[in-house]
Amino acid sequence: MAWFVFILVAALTIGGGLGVVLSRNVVHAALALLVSLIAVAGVYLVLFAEFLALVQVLIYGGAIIIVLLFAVMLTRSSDYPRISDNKQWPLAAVAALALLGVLVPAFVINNVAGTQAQNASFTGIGESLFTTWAVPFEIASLVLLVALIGAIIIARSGPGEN
Amino acid sequence: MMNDFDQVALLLLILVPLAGSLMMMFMPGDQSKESWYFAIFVAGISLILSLLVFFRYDYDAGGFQFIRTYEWLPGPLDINLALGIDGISAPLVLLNGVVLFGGVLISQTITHRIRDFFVLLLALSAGVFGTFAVRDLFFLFFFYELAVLPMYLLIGVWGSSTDFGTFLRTKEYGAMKLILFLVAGSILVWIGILALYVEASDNSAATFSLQGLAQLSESGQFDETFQTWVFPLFMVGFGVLAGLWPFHTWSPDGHVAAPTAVSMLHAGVLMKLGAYGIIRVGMFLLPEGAENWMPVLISLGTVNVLYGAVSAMSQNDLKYIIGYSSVSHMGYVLMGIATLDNVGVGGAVLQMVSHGLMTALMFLLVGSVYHRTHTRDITVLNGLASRMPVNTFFFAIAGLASLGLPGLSGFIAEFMVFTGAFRTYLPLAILAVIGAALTAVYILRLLARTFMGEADERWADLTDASPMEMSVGGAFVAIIIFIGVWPAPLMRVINVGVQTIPGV
Amino acid sequence: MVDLVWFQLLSAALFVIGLYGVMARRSAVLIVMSIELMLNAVNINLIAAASHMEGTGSFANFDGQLIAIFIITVAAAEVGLALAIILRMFRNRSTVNVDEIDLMKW
Amino acid sequence: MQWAWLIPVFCFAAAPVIVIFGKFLPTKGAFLSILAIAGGFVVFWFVFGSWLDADAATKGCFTSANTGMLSCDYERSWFNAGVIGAVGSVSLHWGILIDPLTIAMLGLVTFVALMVQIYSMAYMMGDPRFGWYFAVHSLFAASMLTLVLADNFLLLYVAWELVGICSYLLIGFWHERPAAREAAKKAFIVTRIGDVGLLVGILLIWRDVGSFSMLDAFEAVRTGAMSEGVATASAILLFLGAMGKSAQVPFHVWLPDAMEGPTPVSALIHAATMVIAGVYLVARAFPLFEAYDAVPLLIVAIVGLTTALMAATIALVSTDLKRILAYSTISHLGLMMLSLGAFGYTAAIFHLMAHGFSKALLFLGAGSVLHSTEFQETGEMGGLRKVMPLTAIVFSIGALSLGGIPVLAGFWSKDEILVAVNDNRNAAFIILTLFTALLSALYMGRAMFLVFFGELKDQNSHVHDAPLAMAIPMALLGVLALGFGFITFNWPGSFNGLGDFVFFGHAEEFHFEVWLGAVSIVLAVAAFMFAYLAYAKRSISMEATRSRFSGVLKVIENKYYFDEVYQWVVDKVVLVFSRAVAFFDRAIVNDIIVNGPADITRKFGIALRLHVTGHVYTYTLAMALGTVGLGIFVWVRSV
Repeated sequence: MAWFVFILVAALTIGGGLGVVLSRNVVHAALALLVSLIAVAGVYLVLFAEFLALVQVLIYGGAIIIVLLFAVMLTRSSDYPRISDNKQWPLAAVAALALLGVLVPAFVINNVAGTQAQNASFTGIGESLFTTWAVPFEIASLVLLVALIGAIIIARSGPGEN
Repeated sequence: MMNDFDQVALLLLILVPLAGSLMMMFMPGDQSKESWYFAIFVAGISLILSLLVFFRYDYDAGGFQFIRTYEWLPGPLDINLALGIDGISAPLVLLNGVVLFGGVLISQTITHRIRDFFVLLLALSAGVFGTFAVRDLFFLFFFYELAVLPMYLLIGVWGSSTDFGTFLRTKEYGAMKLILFLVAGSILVWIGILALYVEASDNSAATFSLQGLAQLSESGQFDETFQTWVFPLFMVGFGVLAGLWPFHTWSPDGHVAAPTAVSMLHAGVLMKLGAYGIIRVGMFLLPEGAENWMPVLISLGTVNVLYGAVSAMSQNDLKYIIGYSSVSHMGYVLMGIATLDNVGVGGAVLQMVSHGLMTALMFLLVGSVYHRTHTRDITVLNGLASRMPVNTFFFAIAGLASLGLPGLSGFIAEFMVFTGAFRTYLPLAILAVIGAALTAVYILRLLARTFMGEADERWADLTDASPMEMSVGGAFVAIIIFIGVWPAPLMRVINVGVQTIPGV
Repeated sequence: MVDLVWFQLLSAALFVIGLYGVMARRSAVLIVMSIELMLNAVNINLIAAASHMEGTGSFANFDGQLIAIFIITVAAAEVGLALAIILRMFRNRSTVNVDEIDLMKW
Repeated sequence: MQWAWLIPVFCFAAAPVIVIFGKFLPTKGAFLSILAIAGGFVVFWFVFGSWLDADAATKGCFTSANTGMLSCDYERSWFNAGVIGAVGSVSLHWGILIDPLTIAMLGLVTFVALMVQIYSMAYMMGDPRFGWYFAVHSLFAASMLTLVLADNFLLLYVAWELVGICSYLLIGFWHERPAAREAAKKAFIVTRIGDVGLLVGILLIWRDVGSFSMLDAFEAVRTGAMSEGVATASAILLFLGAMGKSAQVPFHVWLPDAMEGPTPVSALIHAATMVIAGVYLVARAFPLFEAYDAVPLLIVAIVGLTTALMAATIALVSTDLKRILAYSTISHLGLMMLSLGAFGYTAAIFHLMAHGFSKALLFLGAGSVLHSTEFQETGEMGGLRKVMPLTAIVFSIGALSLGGIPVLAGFWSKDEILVAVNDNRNAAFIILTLFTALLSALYMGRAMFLVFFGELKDQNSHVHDAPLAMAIPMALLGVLALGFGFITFNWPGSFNGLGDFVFFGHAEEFHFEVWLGAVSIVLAVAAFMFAYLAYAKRSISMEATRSRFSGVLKVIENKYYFDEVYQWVVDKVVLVFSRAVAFFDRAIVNDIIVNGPADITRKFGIALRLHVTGHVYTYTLAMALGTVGLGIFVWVRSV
């Protein structure tokens, strides 16, 4: 049963990814991204990381895709019907496949067979989040704050220019 | 009082020009003449110091004197500012004092940015004083660089570009080439120094001090093969500055572009740094290496002599002729060194001093001619004798000294080099004597073409040498004649210095 | 159960697709999307490894998931900033295509 | 005797004083230089006197084993190269050597220099650089005297060069004239080439003997310490130097051009003093030359003979009065070298002095002619004896003496040479020498008759005879040219002939070869008669003789094309070679070896710059490829 779910979710993720990368229309690409991210949440479920699946769906699904769509709207990318790849795409494809060629054997050769995934309780995560990982947590919040202020300043339309 | 002067003499000798140049940086204004007066004051002190140092050098005792060691970096590196002068560096220090004072005096004609000019000039001479007065390999290289680098700015900013029709020699080109050559040379030297240090550190006695390394080389620490591949590094590295044949092209181009005072210091003293380096580092520390490489050096020296003389014959620019003649005369120095013979090396050191004076005098006069006529092309200049009798007389003396007329210093030096060379490499010595005869051709061609003959109207209103130039020129001529007639006081010191070179 | 290696292959595939997207796409927005894909690929790999480790000791497989959380936060911040920059770019050069932005040319 | 070094020092001191304070002294310091040389002349007599009553016992004197003459040597150390006693160190000395040869030379140089300086007081009057002329004159006299007195080769070389420089300055005295400048430069460079031989010879001797002193060198030769190869090689090299200075065949081209200088200069330098330095050197280093089987002497004889013959022929055809005298000097120098080559040591010195006096006399006469008529071409002159009686008489005495007319000095010395050549060289030499004697009588007669006989041209009717200051020296020299010949005989009392005074090996008795003397008298008189008929009387038309030898004549007229050959060599070989080297230096060593690498680095830099395209995606691609590369690298290393 787990196999079946994994295959389904993996297919969805890969499909979504290809959709983002190959589609001619920007909006289709955004939707494909949504599909892929949700599928990734599925993968987390297969790995019994329920909390993460939740977080994934919440943040990526909810927030990031929306911001991306805003960006598409604000930059009027949708006016251009067909967006093609830049002139370097064959080379890019070759480089990507080369990287694949390097990664896959690396994983296959030294794989650690016979291990089982098991779940992790919510309480454990919460507890370690605020004990061992307290400092990074605070820093993460700081990062978010700085990023958002920065984004506002950069994107703010100054006086008299729009 | 006098013996504690000895203690501090050499340190003063280096610090006075250095401090002078630093202080001058804070002097007000660029156009004011104060910086020139201050520079004369500083150069005067360093001249007096170098005179005191030379005449207090006790030539009976010989060896290193005025020894003073200031600890700089103890521990494994063992680098310390070890000062000391021996028979070879004492006359060269005096030469630098004299040429510096002369150069500063006649730099009256520098108009723009006078202050910075003297800052660099004094820094350069501090470097030269340092190189001659130091017994430590690291500091020798340190001052060697200090002496070379200001040349770039001095030529680049205050130089002059000349268009020779078929090719153009801008001052930037001259300065850039000069610096690139010298830095390339010093890289080789640096590699050599490090090789020495590493080789010496086998038995944990690694040091940068010359005497330390000399003792090690005597005790056989540097074996034959090591010496044979390290010596050429020093020979070529220092040889570049001494105008060794294949690496000489920077010198004439540097002269053409340089202002008068810089040319005087460049040919007068800087080229001697290279030859001094070969003796002090090459021959002192690597006697066997020197032994094996000497045939190469002496043949290159002979090529220098003949090549310089022949190519000077067909030059049309005054400074090019003198530039190539310095290449030829440095050839004598290199030959003298290569003879590894008591008289030959003594002749080489004397030639360094006498050639320094001669060329400085010639550049001084060319500078004064250029300042008045704004051209150095001998096809255009003629008949200057009627307008500038004093200049002509001085130029004649300098020219005759350089072609080796007896009674002037050139002859004594060349004669000793020939004597030394005759004992070791006969055929090359005969070639060098022919080279000396060739020198007569281009010197007389120069004298006949530019100074003799009737002056055409363009040079009708030329004024003779200014009192400043006359006094400096007169002093140089007097020294040249004095050395020519009675070289004993100078030779006593040089002999003692040459005596200490192992393998001579 | 599904072995770890499959998850690693999945993340590798996703990562490569994202990389291709970054290199091949002309529009800056799509490049940002592709970067998201790459980040998610890393997350998959991380969590797969974490959850396949035997739960030994206190921090068993919590750390994997926590790091993933931090990656997600950074990704979010990154998207915010990236899009702000893209807006600015669009406003100045009225184009989003990366081909036409080459001020840093030699 | 020890104060002999005072002679040159007087003049050395006079020269700078005149240069510096010349303007303030009366006659611009000329009297000072004359005073100096006169002082030298006086000291010479003291030296001569003290040498006469010195013997082997007096301090510093010894009868030298080589020459057999009593010679005294005093020296002081100059400076030493290398600490004394260290291996290879050399100590150099100043030193003077007094022996009959030196005394003869001292007498000749001081006397002639004195005469010429008095003469030039009048001759150079009004010249803008009057003071400078006398300064260089006394410097020349001083260096010539040092050369004669020197006891070691180094001092000899020093004086040798100084003499060369003074002749350069004096020839180029009127340096406004381009011809004078070129002549001066030519003179210096040609003699300088000879000096190379001299210096190499000296150093060769030093290399073998270990010291520069002549006495040690001769000692080494006599005792056989110096190997034959070194002795002959250094002798030939020394002779090379002598050839440069004494204008022997290949190096003679500079002497005729040196006539550009003022005439008193030619009288002093190019007749009586400088040019004989070469002969003096060969005489002084005679032991070297005649050591082993005297091969160098044979070379000296051959070169001497060819020079004498060739110069005599050219003198016969040249038209410029001073050029005739110049070629006659070269010819007589050749004769002196020939006599030395034929072991005629005393004869050579005797001829040297006789020729010195008469040639100086001839030049001074030519000078007074030139001074009043302002041109040198013999064609312009004629019949001047009517307007310049004293010069005519004096000039003819000189001409007759050199022509070889009996009773006069030239005859005796030439006769001595003939005797020497006859004794030691084969028949060919004798015939050619007699032929040269005939030629010299011929051209001397031609010169004399062309200038002073024949009808007086109107344009030089206003000509006045020489003023007093010029007349006295000429008269004195005339007396000497007349009477000098008689010192060869052995007079009653202590002095028995020049042979007993200056000799090599053993004193030579004067003996007169009757048949040789008769033949030379007949030749001389016949030559003068022919010259009288051809040039004074114009009875023998010269055109006929000219046309018969036209081919030969053309060659001789162009001075055997030496000048053209040298000029071609200088222009084509030397200057082209130096331009080529200069071009090589600029084009190849500079532009290719030096600028080459610079250009390559610059081009390489440009190429590298292209990868910065400005597009984001190229950079990401680069990053991707980098990662792939890294991956492969790690993978390869790990396997």
